Amino acid sequence: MKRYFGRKLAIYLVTFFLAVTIDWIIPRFMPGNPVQILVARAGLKAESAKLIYSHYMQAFGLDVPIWKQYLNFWSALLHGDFGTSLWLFPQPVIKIILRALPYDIFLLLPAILLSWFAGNKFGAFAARSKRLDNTVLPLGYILTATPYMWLGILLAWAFGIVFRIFPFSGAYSYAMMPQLTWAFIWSLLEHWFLPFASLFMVMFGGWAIGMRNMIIYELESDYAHYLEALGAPRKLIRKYAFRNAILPQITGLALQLGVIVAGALVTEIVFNYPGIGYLILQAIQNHDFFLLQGCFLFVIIGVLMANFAIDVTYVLVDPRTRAGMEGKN
Amino acid sequence: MSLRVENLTVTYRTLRGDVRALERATFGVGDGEIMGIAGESGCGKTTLGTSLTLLKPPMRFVEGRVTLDGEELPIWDTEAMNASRFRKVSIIPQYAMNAMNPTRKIGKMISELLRAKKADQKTGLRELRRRLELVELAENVLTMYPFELSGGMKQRMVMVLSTLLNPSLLIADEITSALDVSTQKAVAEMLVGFRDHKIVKSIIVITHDISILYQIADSILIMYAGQLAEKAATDVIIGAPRHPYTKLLISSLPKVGVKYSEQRLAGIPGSPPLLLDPPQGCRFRERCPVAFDRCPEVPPFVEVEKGHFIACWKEPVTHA
Amino acid sequence: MTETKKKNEFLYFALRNNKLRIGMSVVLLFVVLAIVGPWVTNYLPRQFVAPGTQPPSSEFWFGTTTFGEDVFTQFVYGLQATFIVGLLGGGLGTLIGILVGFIAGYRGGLLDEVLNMMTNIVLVVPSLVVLLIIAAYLEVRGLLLESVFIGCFAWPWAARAIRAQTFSLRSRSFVDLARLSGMKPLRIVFTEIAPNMMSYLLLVFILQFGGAILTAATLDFIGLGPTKGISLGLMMHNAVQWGALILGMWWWFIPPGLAITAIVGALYITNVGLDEVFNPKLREM
Amino acid sequence: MWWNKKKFALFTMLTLLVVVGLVGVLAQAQTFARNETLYTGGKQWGPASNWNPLMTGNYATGTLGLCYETLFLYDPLTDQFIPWLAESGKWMSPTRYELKMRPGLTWSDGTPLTAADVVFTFNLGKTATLNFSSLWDWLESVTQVGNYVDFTFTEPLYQEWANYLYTVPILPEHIWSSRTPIEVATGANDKPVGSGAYLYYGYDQSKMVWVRNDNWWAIKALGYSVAPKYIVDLVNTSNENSLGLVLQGSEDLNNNYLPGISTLIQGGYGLSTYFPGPPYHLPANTAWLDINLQKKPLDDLAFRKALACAIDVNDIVTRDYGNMVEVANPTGLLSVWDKYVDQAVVDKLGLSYDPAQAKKFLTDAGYKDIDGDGFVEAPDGSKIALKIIVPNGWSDWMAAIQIISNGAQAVGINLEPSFPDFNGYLDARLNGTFDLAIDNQSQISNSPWSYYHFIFYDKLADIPSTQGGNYGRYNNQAAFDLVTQLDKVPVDDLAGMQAICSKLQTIQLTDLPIIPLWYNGAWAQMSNRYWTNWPSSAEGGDHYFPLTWSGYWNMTSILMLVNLEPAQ
Repeated sequence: MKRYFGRKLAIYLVTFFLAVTIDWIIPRFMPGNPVQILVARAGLKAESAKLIYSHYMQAFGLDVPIWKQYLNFWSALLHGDFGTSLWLFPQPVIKIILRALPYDIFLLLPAILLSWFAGNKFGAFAARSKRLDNTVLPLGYILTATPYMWLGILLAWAFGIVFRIFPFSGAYSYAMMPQLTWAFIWSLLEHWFLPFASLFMVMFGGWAIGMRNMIIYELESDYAHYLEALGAPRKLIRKYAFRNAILPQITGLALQLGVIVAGALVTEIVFNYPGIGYLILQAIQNHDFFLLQGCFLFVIIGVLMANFAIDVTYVLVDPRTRAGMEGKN
Repeated sequence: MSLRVENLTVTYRTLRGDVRALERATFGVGDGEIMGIAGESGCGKTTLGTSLTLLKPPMRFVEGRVTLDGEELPIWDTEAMNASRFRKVSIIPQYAMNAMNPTRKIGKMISELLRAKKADQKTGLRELRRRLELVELAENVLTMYPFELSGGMKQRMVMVLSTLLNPSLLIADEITSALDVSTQKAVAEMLVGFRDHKIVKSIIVITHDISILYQIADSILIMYAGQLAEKAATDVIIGAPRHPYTKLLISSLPKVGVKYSEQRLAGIPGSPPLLLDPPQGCRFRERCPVAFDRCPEVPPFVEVEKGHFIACWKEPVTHA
Repeated sequence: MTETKKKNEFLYFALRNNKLRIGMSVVLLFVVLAIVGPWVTNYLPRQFVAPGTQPPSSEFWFGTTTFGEDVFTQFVYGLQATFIVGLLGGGLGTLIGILVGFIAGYRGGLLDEVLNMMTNIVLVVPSLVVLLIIAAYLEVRGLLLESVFIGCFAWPWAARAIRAQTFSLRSRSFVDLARLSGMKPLRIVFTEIAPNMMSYLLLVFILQFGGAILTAATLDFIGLGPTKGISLGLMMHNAVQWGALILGMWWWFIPPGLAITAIVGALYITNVGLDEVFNPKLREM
Repeated sequence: MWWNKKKFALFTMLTLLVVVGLVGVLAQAQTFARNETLYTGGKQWGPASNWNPLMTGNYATGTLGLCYETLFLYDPLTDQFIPWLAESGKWMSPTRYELKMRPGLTWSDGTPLTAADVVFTFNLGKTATLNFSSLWDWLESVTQVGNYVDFTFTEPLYQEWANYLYTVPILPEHIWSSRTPIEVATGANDKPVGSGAYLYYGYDQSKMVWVRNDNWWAIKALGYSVAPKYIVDLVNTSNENSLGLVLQGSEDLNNNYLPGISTLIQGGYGLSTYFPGPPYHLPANTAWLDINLQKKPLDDLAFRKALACAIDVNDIVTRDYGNMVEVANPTGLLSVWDKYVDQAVVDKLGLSYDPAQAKKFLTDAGYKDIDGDGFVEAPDGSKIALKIIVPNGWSDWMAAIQIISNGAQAVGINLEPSFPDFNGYLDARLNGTFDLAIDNQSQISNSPWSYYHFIFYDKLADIPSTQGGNYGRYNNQAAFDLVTQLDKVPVDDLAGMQAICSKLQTIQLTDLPIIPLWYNGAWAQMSNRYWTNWPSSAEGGDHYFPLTWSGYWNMTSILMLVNLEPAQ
């Protein structure tokens, strides 16, 4: 047990370390100077620009040797300091990200979990009859093959513009400031629905397919045959097959996380949903290296934590891994 | 006669056409009889076993009649058979090693199975404990997962499970092939034990290994290429076989206990016919040393002496 | 069964597998469109050829953009880009996957440990975000570069799967034989193991192909695709950029997305079909 | 059983999340009544992040103009200085400027706004690095004399000074005096205390909200009152979104470049622009072609002339912009500076689209196609392959340079469009590694000096850090001196200015360091659904700039608010 998790943790730590390093390296060794951009946007008089340029250079600690910058970067990180945003100067990156984070949780967790449960249930259901299978299978494949943004665009167009059922931009009405009132909560949900739906649908397809294939394999396995030979009702056999097929689906969830993040990113862009994905786009368009770094780190941390959570769940639900590990220590 | 099989013909559906794996099999198994079925791999013995328990696509039921204890088994109807499976007919499959759901505690699985079969839980589980002793398994295996058991333990566990509802017929398919010699013996004797304790009426033992049958079987049925060749009491088959194939089979055994299927039949030139479209008549005839012009007709499986059946035109009785 | 027999058998089932038939024909349809298209249209993708915002007509089959570019032209050129990325990105991804998988799976030991670690790391990192960051700092981005980057981050799962396969094949008798006959490990891998995994590798490649297309589309949509030329993702990007939804210019954003969905979906279905062909257990009788 | 546990966990999770989501954004309750709220958009490309009027171009919409104010307003359309916080100001001697403050001014916290605050503000430029710090190179002292402020100069730069009069925000001493120079220069200054017509209300990711200041000094002093109770400035998320908001009338004033607006104005969306027809918008700045004079063959005048004649700006205006912009005068001076254009010079030296002429320039200078690839080679036989760059994604400009390179290729110049990322574009320009680039960095102002100061920026070495302009590295001391001279001409000496401008134009048109192309518009789409009486070119209409961009409130946009009326 210990060994297993120790191993996993090691991997995650190394990953984190590398990620942070990459994250730090890229902006510094790529062309273009953030401060130039900041000054460029300020539209200053030439005479003053020169002074302000050097002022910013040290304000962002870009005037010290590279290796020192790297160390500073780490020590700052460990103090929860992600630097200052260029795009939203002079706000601290961490503040901007924390403001966006709730929206991501609010959007992603339900989308991921619900699609996972629903998809698995549905896939198992589909595996029952040939007819169902033939209708569901193509549908599922089409859904998984749909680019997140395209589905988003279609939904926004259909329900936001053509039928005008749902708003398709922002997290709540422009006419409101955040507040604990039913009107506001309703507005939140209204704006939440379309992005949620497009994420949900694409993922749903994937899980349904996955489960369907898994079940088919399971129903072909020996224990299934044996139960049949003992005249066990299909219900029981399916139950077992489903339980066993779920396990790989849990690992699948871990493997999918990266893709899901990407999906969330573009979905937020399509719907101007103020999560981290949307921040990333803004950071890119406004060349806010520091914000971009911050977002990337948050995504990494999120993904790593999710992975670890999944590892734990897996161990909890699959007796084999558990026993295997007890054997180890 | 507890089991009666008449003209049972079963084929395998493939895109290339039907494989005639079992041809008009007719035989019986008496109360308390342990009958072995032997033959080269692909001779149809497993097909016979499965068609008696779980006959489903790609297997196809062509014709025939199976009665057990006087009443007919609807083996052609996968659903209707469910009632009889486990209760009347049960099987210990070849793959006993991984016949149990890997992610379920064994005890839990069994009770779930019993509940699903609407069998009485209490007595069922009490019986289960008793039988575990019988096969020398500690009771705590019920709280274990299959992968925590050794091969032999799994094997025995499956034996207990398959016979839990006292089926009148038990089919044991290659149960020993996966085990080492010492356990083989033990497992084989347990089979006999089942019979002696009246847990099961009669047993069909399908195997490669005639030596096992020599130990436990009352009678042996020899099959070749989907057809029945010869059936007789064990000592007769070993001592005085009459069907040319049986003769070659037995003689080609250097000594009892060798699984002949591993070596090509030294004495017999050629190899078994493909069953996609088998030759007319006796399927052994190309390889048969004594084949003659009558052989292209299918020889009937007739009783030449009490309890001794043979399908061969060389037998005087068949001429009559 | 002998090799040739097997091959015939695969062909035999392949021709009778509906999933395979449908999938392949859809993909081929678009391939043909991508090849023929540029000859059919007499404009360039970024050329201003007409008054803007024209709905589909006999002259402009897919209408025109706000700036009066011909959508059909962009579409067919975009298809080309899509297939190129799929081929290069997917190919590279598969290649790396194969190398890592084979080496890790065959050599085992420390090398395996290291490669495994590597795989897990790249697996965990949300590749798209890394791609974004890299792309964000490149002044000029080309199709080739994009494909390479995509390939460099797509391989891990392939490597994992192939490693597992190699592992199981390694212990097979014919491999032992080769080893005993003193064959060099690399040769064993490529003469003994690889051929026995061809079908599997093909499946991997197809999935990588589809994956690369989706990733590229995402990058392009965010506006970090090639700074030159056109692609389906970029078309959607522009459509959204310039208010195609509000202005109801459906002809601008429907075709590109539809094409991607169709191609990738078809690839997946082809994949299932092939799986059934190679894997008798799944064949329908 | 983990199954059901998980299900349960999921739902508790969800409920929990809703709460978290709310707590994460918790604040006071309120919705804005539509009929008393003005929705604007187009300046802010991200949530408001600072309210420091000294951080030019970076502060939240209206920080300077709605909240903080300047001494004067400047009206480019009439070239008038409108007294604002100052009641009047005049040059008492060539080196002494006297300012008379308006009586009865107050800050939004009630403290009176006096000459002392003005003195304090200008002195800040000494201690902190601010946009007007360089003022102190030639300003000697600022002193308060009762209600007056005295500025004494070592060497007055009249043009620049006039510019400061309407660009320097006056800050409350009692709040800012306690701040460190760094804070002053780069502090966020949230909850700003100003003197203007609006007060800080709040902001979130999608908007900045100002609420009317009912004790605004101008109500009594000038009888002005601003109609909208709230001004909600929406963050630009995408053109898609802006366009949607404008067409649905949920955004009243939008200052984005929205392609195809010309068709939408007739589209019955109740939209209007400053001009009812082309060019629809007032000009805000000039887009010209930067030419890197350090590179061959661009250093050759003849080649540049050929280039100038090869560009069909009309085509860009009509096809790319749908007539939303106008062709620039060869001098590049905005129409508000017409009086400084020496037409004689322009007629004599000005070049316009003329492919034949372009070819002639080339052949005369010895450029001809040797290898028959359709493109000319340099006289020394070397191949010519040039790139023209604009930032990737700036679609209107991308379209423009395509048209430009088509034109160039038509006369045999091998010119390819290229769309580097904004970084690359900026970098290439600052470090002079580009061939050709579009540039429009010099905004409208009170004096053509600012324009010439930009295109003839003289500190070539400092360009990368100062971004002062002249990215083509044009080096001509004569021109530089003229610009400095121009700066020293008193604002009221029109003749003097014209004389120098004419010289500068002669140099510019003979040397062609840049090629002016078109005037970028002061993009403004106005919806009449909830608010009317927008600025317009109509007789008797308000001739103001309808812009929320930084630096325009104090160029009459604030007056637009004064005259706005709610629609019935």
